[in-house]
Amino acid sequence: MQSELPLYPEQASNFAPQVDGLVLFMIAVCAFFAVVICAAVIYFFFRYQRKRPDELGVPIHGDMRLEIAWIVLPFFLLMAMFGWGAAIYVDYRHTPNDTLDITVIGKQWMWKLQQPDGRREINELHVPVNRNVRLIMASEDVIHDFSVPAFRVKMDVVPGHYNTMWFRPNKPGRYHFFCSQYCGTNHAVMGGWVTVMEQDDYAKWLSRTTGSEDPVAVGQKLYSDLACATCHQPDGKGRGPSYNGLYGSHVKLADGSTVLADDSYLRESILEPNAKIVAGYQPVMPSFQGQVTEDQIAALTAYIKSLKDQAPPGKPGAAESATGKK
Amino acid sequence: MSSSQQPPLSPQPAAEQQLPKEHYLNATYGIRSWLLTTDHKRIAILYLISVTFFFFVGGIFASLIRIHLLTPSGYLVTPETYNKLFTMHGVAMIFFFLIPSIPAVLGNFLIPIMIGAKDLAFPKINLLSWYIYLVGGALVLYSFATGGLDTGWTFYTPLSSIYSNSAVTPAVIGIFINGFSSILTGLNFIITVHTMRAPGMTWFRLPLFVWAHYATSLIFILGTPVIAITLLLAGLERMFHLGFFNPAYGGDPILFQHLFWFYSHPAVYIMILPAMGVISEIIPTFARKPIFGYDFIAASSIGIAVIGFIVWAHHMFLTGQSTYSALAFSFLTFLVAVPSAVKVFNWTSTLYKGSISFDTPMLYGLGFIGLFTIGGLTGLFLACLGLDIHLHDTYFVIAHFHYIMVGGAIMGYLGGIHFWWPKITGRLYPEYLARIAAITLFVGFNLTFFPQFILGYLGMPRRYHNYPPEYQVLNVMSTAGASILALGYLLPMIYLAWSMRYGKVAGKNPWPSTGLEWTTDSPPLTENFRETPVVGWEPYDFLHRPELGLLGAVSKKPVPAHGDD
Amino acid sequence: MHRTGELYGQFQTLEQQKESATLGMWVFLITEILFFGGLFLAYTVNRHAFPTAFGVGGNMLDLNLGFFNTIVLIASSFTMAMSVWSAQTSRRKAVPAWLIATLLLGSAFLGIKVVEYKQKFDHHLIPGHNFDVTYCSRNQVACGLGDKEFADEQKEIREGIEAEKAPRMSEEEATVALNAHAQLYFSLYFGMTGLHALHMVIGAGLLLWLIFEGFKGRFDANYNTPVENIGLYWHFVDIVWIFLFPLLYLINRHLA
Amino acid sequence: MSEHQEHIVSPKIYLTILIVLLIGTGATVYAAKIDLGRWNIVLALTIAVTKMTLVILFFMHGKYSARRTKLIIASGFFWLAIMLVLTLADYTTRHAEPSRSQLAPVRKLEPQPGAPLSA
Repeated sequence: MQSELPLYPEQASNFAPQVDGLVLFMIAVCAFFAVVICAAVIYFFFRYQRKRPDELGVPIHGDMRLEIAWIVLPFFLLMAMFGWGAAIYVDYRHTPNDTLDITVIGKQWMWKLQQPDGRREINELHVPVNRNVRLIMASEDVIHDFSVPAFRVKMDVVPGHYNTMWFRPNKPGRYHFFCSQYCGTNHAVMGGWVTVMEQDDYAKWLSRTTGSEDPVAVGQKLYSDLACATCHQPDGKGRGPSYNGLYGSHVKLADGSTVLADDSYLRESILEPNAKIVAGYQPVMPSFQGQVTEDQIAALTAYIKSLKDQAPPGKPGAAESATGKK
Repeated sequence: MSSSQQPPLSPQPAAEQQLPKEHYLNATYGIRSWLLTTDHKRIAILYLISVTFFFFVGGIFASLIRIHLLTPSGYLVTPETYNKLFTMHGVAMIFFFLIPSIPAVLGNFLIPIMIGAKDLAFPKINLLSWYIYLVGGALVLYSFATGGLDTGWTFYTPLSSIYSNSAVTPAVIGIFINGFSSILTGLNFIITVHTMRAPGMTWFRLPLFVWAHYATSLIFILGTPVIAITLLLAGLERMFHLGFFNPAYGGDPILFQHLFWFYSHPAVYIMILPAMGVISEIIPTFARKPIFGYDFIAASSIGIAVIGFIVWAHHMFLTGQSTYSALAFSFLTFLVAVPSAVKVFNWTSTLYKGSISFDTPMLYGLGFIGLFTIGGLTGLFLACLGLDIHLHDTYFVIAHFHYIMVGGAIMGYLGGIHFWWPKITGRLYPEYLARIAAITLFVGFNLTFFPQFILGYLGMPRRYHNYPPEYQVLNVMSTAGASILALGYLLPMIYLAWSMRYGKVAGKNPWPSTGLEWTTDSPPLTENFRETPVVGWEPYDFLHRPELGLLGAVSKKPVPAHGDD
Repeated sequence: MHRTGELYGQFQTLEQQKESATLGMWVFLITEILFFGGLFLAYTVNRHAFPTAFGVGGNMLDLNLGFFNTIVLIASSFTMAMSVWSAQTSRRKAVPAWLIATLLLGSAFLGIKVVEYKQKFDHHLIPGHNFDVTYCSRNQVACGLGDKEFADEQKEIREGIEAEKAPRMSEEEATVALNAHAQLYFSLYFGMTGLHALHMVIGAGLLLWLIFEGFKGRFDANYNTPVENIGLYWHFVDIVWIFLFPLLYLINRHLA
Repeated sequence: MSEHQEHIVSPKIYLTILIVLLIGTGATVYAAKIDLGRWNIVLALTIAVTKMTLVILFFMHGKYSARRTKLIIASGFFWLAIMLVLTLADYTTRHAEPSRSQLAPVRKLEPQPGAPLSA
């Protein structure tokens, strides 16, 4: 466990010790210079206090040897820093051959991640410990950035480019990942957790099925785990309609027709979100086909059902003007 | 500190001194005489008022940001509003306060006087550039008021050109227009320094303040047009669906960043170089000895301006630029540290065997050295490829550039304002209050921004309206520091305003200092000098200036003026 | 307005004043170099990425009009230079005459530019929702093409689509790609020529003022700084076009 | 400062330059119609640079300007070169990436493992 006021993040990948080592070197060099300069300033300040108002300083114009010394010496130190940093950077950029490839797609404001076997996650990444992992990243809209401080890795995700990065997690646990490149309104919530698992656990997780629990509770958890909450906010102000009072109501669609919000409508909306667009909203929801099991759809439906007595928010038109104004 | 027997060590207005009968402030009266003035000193005052306005606009945004970040889930505003706050903070502070601050206020006021000219080469263009600044500023304020701006001050496409719903267009046009204000100011300074120097004012007798501004002007004229065209292209994408960087057409958002940083990295030097110039004036004055290594400080200003142009892509190590290019830019970035280090070493050495006083400008000057040293050294962490991957876009970056821009540029600006306040207004500010303010600022600043280095290393990304709870302690410290800092900024506003009317009359040369600006009246005449001065002394030479009344000064045969160029 | 050759207060001598003004103009032109430089950089990067689409786009411009415009602009540079010469040699009457010639040539350039823009509009080549690079290969009459031109156009587009085709790309996708990339070309075309034209318009305004002053006989051997400096500006605008012409019109003519 | 004495260029020179520029324009169009492969662009730019140089030297009196003015002109081009060269250095050394032209306009950004992510 880390202390109340940690000074560096956990070291959980092959890069972390390298980066921390270089940082210690840099801190040592820089602190040396900072201390020398500040000490000199303070010492001179008190040592050469003005004694009388018309006193004159000793006119010294300069010293070529000193000038050369403080040009050349820092230059070599700087080159040492550059060389060390460059060496680590080349490691970052030189991906090994035996990587586990994860596909990462950033979009405003969620991450879609896909395991090599096709299993998909949203804002969650599960990786096995001590395996080289490569992220192949693309963006659907603006520039994002995938960053895991505990691994000391970070890379921009640029539309029109595939950027890649790799790392080898070496400590099981759960670590934050963030979007580090400012990407609009919900930039700060566009993050999640990397779970580093023992290799056996990872294999088990890949073939996992959901356990039996109260479907409403499971659904509620999915609602937040799958980041439904990002858009389908209860107050209807998000980019998708609210679930409150949805079940059993008649929903007005963008093409002017109306549909009864029953189980099959909900199922279709999860798997093929663009088939029926609610009036006042944009077709922006990604499909969850293949990401949720039938059990999970049932759980989500159960959760939405449980909200049917909640008061629905105001007109969707209001929500549109909050998000869709030009 | 001073013993009771001796006269005070601080500036002592000669008894019964009066303001000169006629000076630039009372030469003419009425609002027209100000708004249509071509006097560089009055234009400097106009700039002083307008940049102060923008400083407080940006400052209010900053305070709201810090209050909001008191708790992990955000304390004050919605995410949308928070994004607008930090964007508008950046835009107001960078484009409308920091970039014009020292050049347009102090540079405008002092450069002609320092080189013995009656005015800048193009006084009307000088006035025009203030009006351009106002138009640009008005458009940006309009954008703030009608929907705000939420793209970040960096305006990265395609967020700014396609996805943002805020008032990007007027802001981009405002900054585009404001660019011409910078260009014209830089042009004016360059031509003035080339053609308007008084007899005897050779290049190597120029005050280092002028050298620094010459270097700054190079960046103004060579860099600003590029940001102008870049933002224009982003604006055209937004307004007319043209595509230059639009990925939907196959365009490359990284190209925008190349163009943007080609200006915006040198722009950092626009902010810091003039402050370095101010410090190079303050330190010899209050150490009462020639500056150590004049040639090296002058050359390092030009060196910073030139090398500063070839380091820009260090803002883009993580965008997917080529590894080779990243290596080259990292190397060049380390090089630019050399001239900066040269300056710091020379200033420190100037203190050696000086006769050092505690006066407010000197406190700012010494504070500057400390803060700039920390800011500069932490810049090395970011220049270092291996570390930048972890530190990029975290609070470490925020802390680093605030140490440079607030700890460096604003400390230099305030130091300069205090140093030349007697020249600008003819009156002294209340010394003890000013020292308290300087120390408050120093303490508040460090408390605000030092914790952010640690936050950054822990991985807290910038531009986050909420954050994981483990970052809270440091954020609270930072906010506490910011409240002290805010107090420190209000204080000078109050006593400087007070002193304009009630301050003691300063006289020509209260410190005393050696520059040409101190040989004329305080405040100066509209045409600066009664007759064109002839410069017969070396810069920062106290020893051979007996007229300054210092103990042991000797006169020396004036060196004949030879007018090389 | 200051009177002819008056010494402004901030200067010591007339030479210093003239020198400052000329130097100032040159420094301003430096900023213009970098201003257009940003555009040229954007052009280079995108052309490097999409040579096919840029070739196709370039061939859709009207070479004859572009060629003619280049000649017009070069000629206007010559007349401008002559007006400077007339001022320097105190031929007071000749100054406005040469200036008027310059203005007329400049206006001719802008007029032709308008014709070209109109043509691009008719051909659906304005970037945006209606942009369709294949429009003229499908609409012979609307584009006013002769049979041979129409066949060339179709061949051009066909070859372009073929060249855009990456592995596993369908015909349709390649067309979409060509259409997208051609929009980059036309965005740059309008951005670059538009900003150039804007500079021409500003230059024309300055010329008008010069002509007005020239008729008063203001400019002679003693006082000709405005003519000279606006001349410098005009020549600069000419230089920009000297680069725009081959870069925009002549990318791929050998394939046509 | 007397070295800055105004130099008057004779109309004959102007006329010569005009003719050379017109010939250059013709040449550039002519050259463009011949297939020279990658040398087309090189030739076109060489002609353009030559024309520009003539305009600067004679029409703009660059040849007769003070050294300081020449330095200013040169520095402008030098900075332009910095911008172009260093930026293009990035673009020309990105070997490892798939070419942008394969990706961009087709909005299916997902690489292939498994089925596509969004419907």
